[in-house]
Amino acid sequence: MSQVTFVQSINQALHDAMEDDARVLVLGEDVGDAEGGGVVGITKGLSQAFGCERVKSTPISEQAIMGAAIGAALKGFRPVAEIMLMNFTTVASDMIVNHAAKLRFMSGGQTSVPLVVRTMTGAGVSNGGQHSDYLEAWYAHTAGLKVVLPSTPADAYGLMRACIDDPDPCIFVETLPALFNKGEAPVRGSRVPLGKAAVLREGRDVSVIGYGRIIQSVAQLADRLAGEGVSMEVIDLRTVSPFDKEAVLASVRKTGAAVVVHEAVREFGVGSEISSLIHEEAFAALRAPVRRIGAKFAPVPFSKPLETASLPSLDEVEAAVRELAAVTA
Amino acid sequence: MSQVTFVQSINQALHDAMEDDARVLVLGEDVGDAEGGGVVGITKGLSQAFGCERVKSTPISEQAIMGAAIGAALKGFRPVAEIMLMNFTTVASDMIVNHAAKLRFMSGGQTSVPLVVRTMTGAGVSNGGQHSDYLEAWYAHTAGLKVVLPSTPADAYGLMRACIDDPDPCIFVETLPALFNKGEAPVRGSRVPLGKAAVLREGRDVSVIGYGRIIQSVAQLADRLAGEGVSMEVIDLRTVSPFDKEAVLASVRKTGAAVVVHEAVREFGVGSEISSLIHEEAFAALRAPVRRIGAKFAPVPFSKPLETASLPSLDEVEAAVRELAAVTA
Amino acid sequence: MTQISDDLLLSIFEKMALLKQNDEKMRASISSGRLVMPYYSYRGQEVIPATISALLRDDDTICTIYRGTHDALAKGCPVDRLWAELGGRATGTCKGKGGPMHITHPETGVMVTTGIVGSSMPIANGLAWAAKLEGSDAVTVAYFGDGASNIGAFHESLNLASLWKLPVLFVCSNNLYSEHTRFAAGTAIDSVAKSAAAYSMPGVRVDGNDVLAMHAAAAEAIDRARAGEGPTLIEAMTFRFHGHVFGDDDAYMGEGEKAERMAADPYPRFRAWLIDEGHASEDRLAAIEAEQAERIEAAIRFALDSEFPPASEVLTDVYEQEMAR
Amino acid sequence: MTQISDDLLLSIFEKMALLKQNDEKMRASISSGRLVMPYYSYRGQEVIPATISALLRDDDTICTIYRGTHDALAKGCPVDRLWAELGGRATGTCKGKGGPMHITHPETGVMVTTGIVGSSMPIANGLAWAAKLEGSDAVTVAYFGDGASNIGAFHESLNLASLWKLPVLFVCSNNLYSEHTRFAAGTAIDSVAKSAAAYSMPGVRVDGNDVLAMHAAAAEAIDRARAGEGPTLIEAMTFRFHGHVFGDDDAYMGEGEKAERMAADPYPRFRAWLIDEGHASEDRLAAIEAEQAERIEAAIRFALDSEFPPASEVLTDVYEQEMAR
Ligand SMILES: Cc1ncc(C[n+]2csc(CCOP(=O)(O)OP(=O)(O)O)c2C)c(N)n1
Ligand SMILES: Cc1ncc(C[n+]2csc(CCOP(=O)(O)OP(=O)(O)O)c2C)c(N)n1
Ligand SMILES: [Mg+2]
Ligand SMILES: [Mg+2]
Repeated sequence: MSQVTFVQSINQALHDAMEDDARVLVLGEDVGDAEGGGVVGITKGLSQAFGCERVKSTPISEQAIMGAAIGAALKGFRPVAEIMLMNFTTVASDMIVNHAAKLRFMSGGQTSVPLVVRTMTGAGVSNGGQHSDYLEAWYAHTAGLKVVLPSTPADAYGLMRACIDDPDPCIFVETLPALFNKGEAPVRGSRVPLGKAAVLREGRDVSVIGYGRIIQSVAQLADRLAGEGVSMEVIDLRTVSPFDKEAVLASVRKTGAAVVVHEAVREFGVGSEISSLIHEEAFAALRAPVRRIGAKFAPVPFSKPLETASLPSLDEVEAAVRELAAVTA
Repeated sequence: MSQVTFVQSINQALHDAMEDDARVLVLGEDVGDAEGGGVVGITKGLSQAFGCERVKSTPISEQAIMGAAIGAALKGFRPVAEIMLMNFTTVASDMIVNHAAKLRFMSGGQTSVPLVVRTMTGAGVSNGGQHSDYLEAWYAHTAGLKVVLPSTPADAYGLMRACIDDPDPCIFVETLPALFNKGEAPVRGSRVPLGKAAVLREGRDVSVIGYGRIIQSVAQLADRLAGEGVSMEVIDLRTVSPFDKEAVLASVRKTGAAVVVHEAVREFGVGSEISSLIHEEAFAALRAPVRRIGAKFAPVPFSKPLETASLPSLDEVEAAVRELAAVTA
Repeated sequence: MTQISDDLLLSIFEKMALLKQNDEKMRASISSGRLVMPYYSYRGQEVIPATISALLRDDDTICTIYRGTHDALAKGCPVDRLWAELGGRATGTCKGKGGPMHITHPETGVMVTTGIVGSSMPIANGLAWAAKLEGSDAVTVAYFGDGASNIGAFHESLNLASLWKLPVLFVCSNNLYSEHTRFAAGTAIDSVAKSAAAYSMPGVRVDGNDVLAMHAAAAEAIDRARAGEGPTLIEAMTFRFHGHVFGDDDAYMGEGEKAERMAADPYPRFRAWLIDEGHASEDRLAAIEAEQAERIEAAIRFALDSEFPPASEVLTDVYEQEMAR
Repeated sequence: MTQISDDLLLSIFEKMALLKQNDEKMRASISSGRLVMPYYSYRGQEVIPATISALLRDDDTICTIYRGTHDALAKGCPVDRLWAELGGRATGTCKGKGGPMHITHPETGVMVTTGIVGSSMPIANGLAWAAKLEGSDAVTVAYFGDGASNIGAFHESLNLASLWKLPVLFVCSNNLYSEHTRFAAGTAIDSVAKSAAAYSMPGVRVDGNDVLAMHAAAAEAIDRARAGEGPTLIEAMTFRFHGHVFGDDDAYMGEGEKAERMAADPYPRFRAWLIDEGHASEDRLAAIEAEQAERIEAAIRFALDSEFPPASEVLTDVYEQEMAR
């Protein structure tokens, strides 16, 4: 199988979607080829291939970007709007939360907003406090939105295609520090269904549930610990909202123990929802309480040792897994 | 004891704070007396008493309002900035989340932002989808902020005074549909410490943990069920972040069962954090998993029967409490 | 202004008659407890959407605000569905889910009504962009107030519309107040229209209570937009007769100011002018008014006879497919 | 421009020498791997903060942006603490927690450096409001770029500053690009300064690479602000020599454009002018440059000799009092 980066697979997904459906549009800061095709090149070649009316570079005006996308979506277009970094969604969150998410409901189902917000984020590249936050918990708490966070280039392709197909607004979160990581190339036209998790490793003793870059590292940890007789089941949610309850519960009912992990701040994070749900629905099956692992409750620091310390570590995951594996019913 | 409304007690808190400390400022849309002293009158009389330099009506410019508050706070003032409704914080969330919350940390502790954001919200008065959301889970997920949500006029006074005293940015959430409800009058100068819960009712069988208007109704429910031999402990968190873990855990260790309730949407809400924590820290004490009760996962509807159906009900709380009380260890 | 045909004048009058009486009935219904809602009366501002809408086609679209019930009605939103909506009934435009701040009726081009100040403008741009992409010459009207001109979204939207030459009319109803704040207390410039220069966009201030002036400005802006020449900012000077939200205390207004403005009510003024200038007879206008009154009565009956939506509707229309939760 | 004393000219030159060499060292340090950070080089834009800061007092404050290392240095932020910060050291201005996009040094008035486009302006207003409340005549400078003039916060901030007559200088460094987008592709008006009219505020476009022009504009704006006459918008035309972020591909720029601009480097131009006009000797300037070079070398040594902060620092400074979690 050939290997591609996230940049390539997302670019390919946008390209294929625009080719397959003339209603697909792309807009955002610097997305056109005259402006370099995006700051990391994800939209490269699109304006050349599909013209500057369908691929529009915008001013630095996130509210106007989201508004243009919402309006076009209301008329049946399928805009993919880039808000460069996830922290910048805060200047457009009225548009996202009060409008994109709610117009279907508030209109009694007369209108819909089939747009995709593409945004990047993630600590680890010394960008500091205002360029690194994972805010998926906010958008997951917002009824009307769907939130995806792919962990492989192929999933990124398939999820992007599914988000573009979807009749409702989706937030597509790209992991900035992983964008040039490689993985298996996607199959043209493939879709990864929204709301469906992937079981990355099957196991018996402990379920680790998460998403994004870190869940891939967890899968490698599983391989390592398997050699020591600790059997981990690793579940990549892929979609954060709605997340795949069935997959999560089935796994936990089997293993009787779970760790939830993400790179967002732990407190009031997505892990809290998953942990609560597991307890509510699979209490009797649990040998021990669900553990949550996430980033430290602090802004992301610049200095390398601090930035590293702020992130959830594989050591924490390993320690939690070992402890849980050791608990007997 | 004399009775006052929330409007009166918060007005009194602002008045007393401005009188006690010349650094306290008030700003926001229509807050001056020439503009009626606030849309519901919470800032009435303040500009008359303290002048239009310390009490400033602003244009409809939430980013500018928050920016002015942040800048003044950086210089040691104690601004209380009104963002009229909580949904409108979305147009100022960059200022709140990327700046107010982070400047202390990103400056390595050199600067601080001792401001208070006053904002109202709540379903039940037919305001519909864009004027009713409780977004405290977002702000609780943001390191650097504190979030309070008082359930009585006296607590509102004491928490407002504590927020104004506090060296860090606080979000003070007022329950719009309850603003004219009455309660015991506060004592001038009293403070309710941030991060400290109130035990509204002591009980043995089930702990109900929540905040805001609904936790007061739950306290009445406790009185009713006490007559039937169901003993509820009712905990009003008052501060959502940081919330009073010790009080929560002590109660659950005693009762062995808990229900968490709030008016915000249930999914990915504050209740998820509390539920997760209880399981993590008091698993062995639990007879059954923690229940979460919140608003339906939907925008707030306008039509009265739907609006009512979207809110968490006391019946749900009662049912959950009865079920949990019936579970034996 | 000899260019306006009598037909057009009468269609504007018809809309104004509908709007004025509709507002009166709504206020009465609130006072009587028949309707329970926050209501932002537009009384006094009818000329603006009545005149603009008389120049619009069905495929033209609008985005408006909480005060924009008149904008929706003028554009063609059915009165009965509107009343049902405000009554919270399942037969409402939005099945009762939206309410007064979120009237939507895509068939007649009422695409968005928003309760967030400034938010009609960015979305209007998107609707106009869609028309451009479709090769249609449809236009979009973004209605908003004077206070909204101070919020960031105004700036971003006008800049983008100008850059992209979008077929949008930015229509600012300057009623001199935003909630309780005077225009001059919130806006550093003395005319919203002047801001247009900051976006290389034509900007015009007109008497929004004068049909002829409003017509001239709107017609020119619509022509420009249809011809692909881009957006226009229109500042229509007007006044809201019943304060910010119906029932609130308007002590912040000068006594004299309000009385003076109400005495200059644009409705009887236009009505008298139509007769004086020989465009229509008193009988004709009275007949139009009676027709509109009957439409409204029928709408109220329709609304009151309709059922409330079942509680299960809380969880539909959140997504196209209901989610398992 | 005979009003500028030689002392002032030399103090401007001194700042420019510091800034220019500092940028060179930073780029070299990144290329060599000694510093690891996203770096937004300001090379080519030194005249603006050097000239403005030469007119500012210690109690005047600034808010600047990710590209604003020069603004901070010019205002007096110590070079050694800055290098330590960019090296992520505990001795950095922000204990290494902020990094290049968040330089802060309140003692010299560097109150906020932000990475969010447009956000320097609203906070600058608050600092200026504080000065007013304190009865001081201190002023605040909000630095930002041409691209930032398109975001909502710009509009809200200028309007509020004008209404409240705040002592603020809004200084837009128009370097013709925002990231990879040309000024004209993002902004519908041909000059940011012209927008000032929309806020009843004086607006002036100046050659930001010309010390004399820059001085005249800044001096007037500062005088106005100190006298309580309110804010000024200054659009300083300039160019960034090293693209948006150091190391990125600048294919979006015309080859010729960049070469031409770099040939007009304001640093050697000002240096030559000082000598030609007899304000300073070559030796004097060379001595100043050498001094600055030595300061920078010392700063680098200081930074490299400093410790990284302990991991426990992740949880301090989140609140004044660490929270039990
Ligand atoms: C972003 C935001 N801020 C504040 C409000 C509260 N609010 C509702 S209407 C209004 C006044 C708007 O005035 P204007 O734009 O002049 O329109 P008018 O009501 O006069 O028609 C305000 C401040 C809001 N809805 N949205
Ligand atoms: C709200 C927001 N949107 C987008 C960005 C990404 N971004 C960083 S710098 C920049 C360009 C800013 O251009 P300009 O204001 O001209 O300043 P310059 O970089 O040229 O100094 C952009 C788009 C951001 N930091 N913040
Ligand atoms: Mg108004
Ligand atoms: Mg620039």
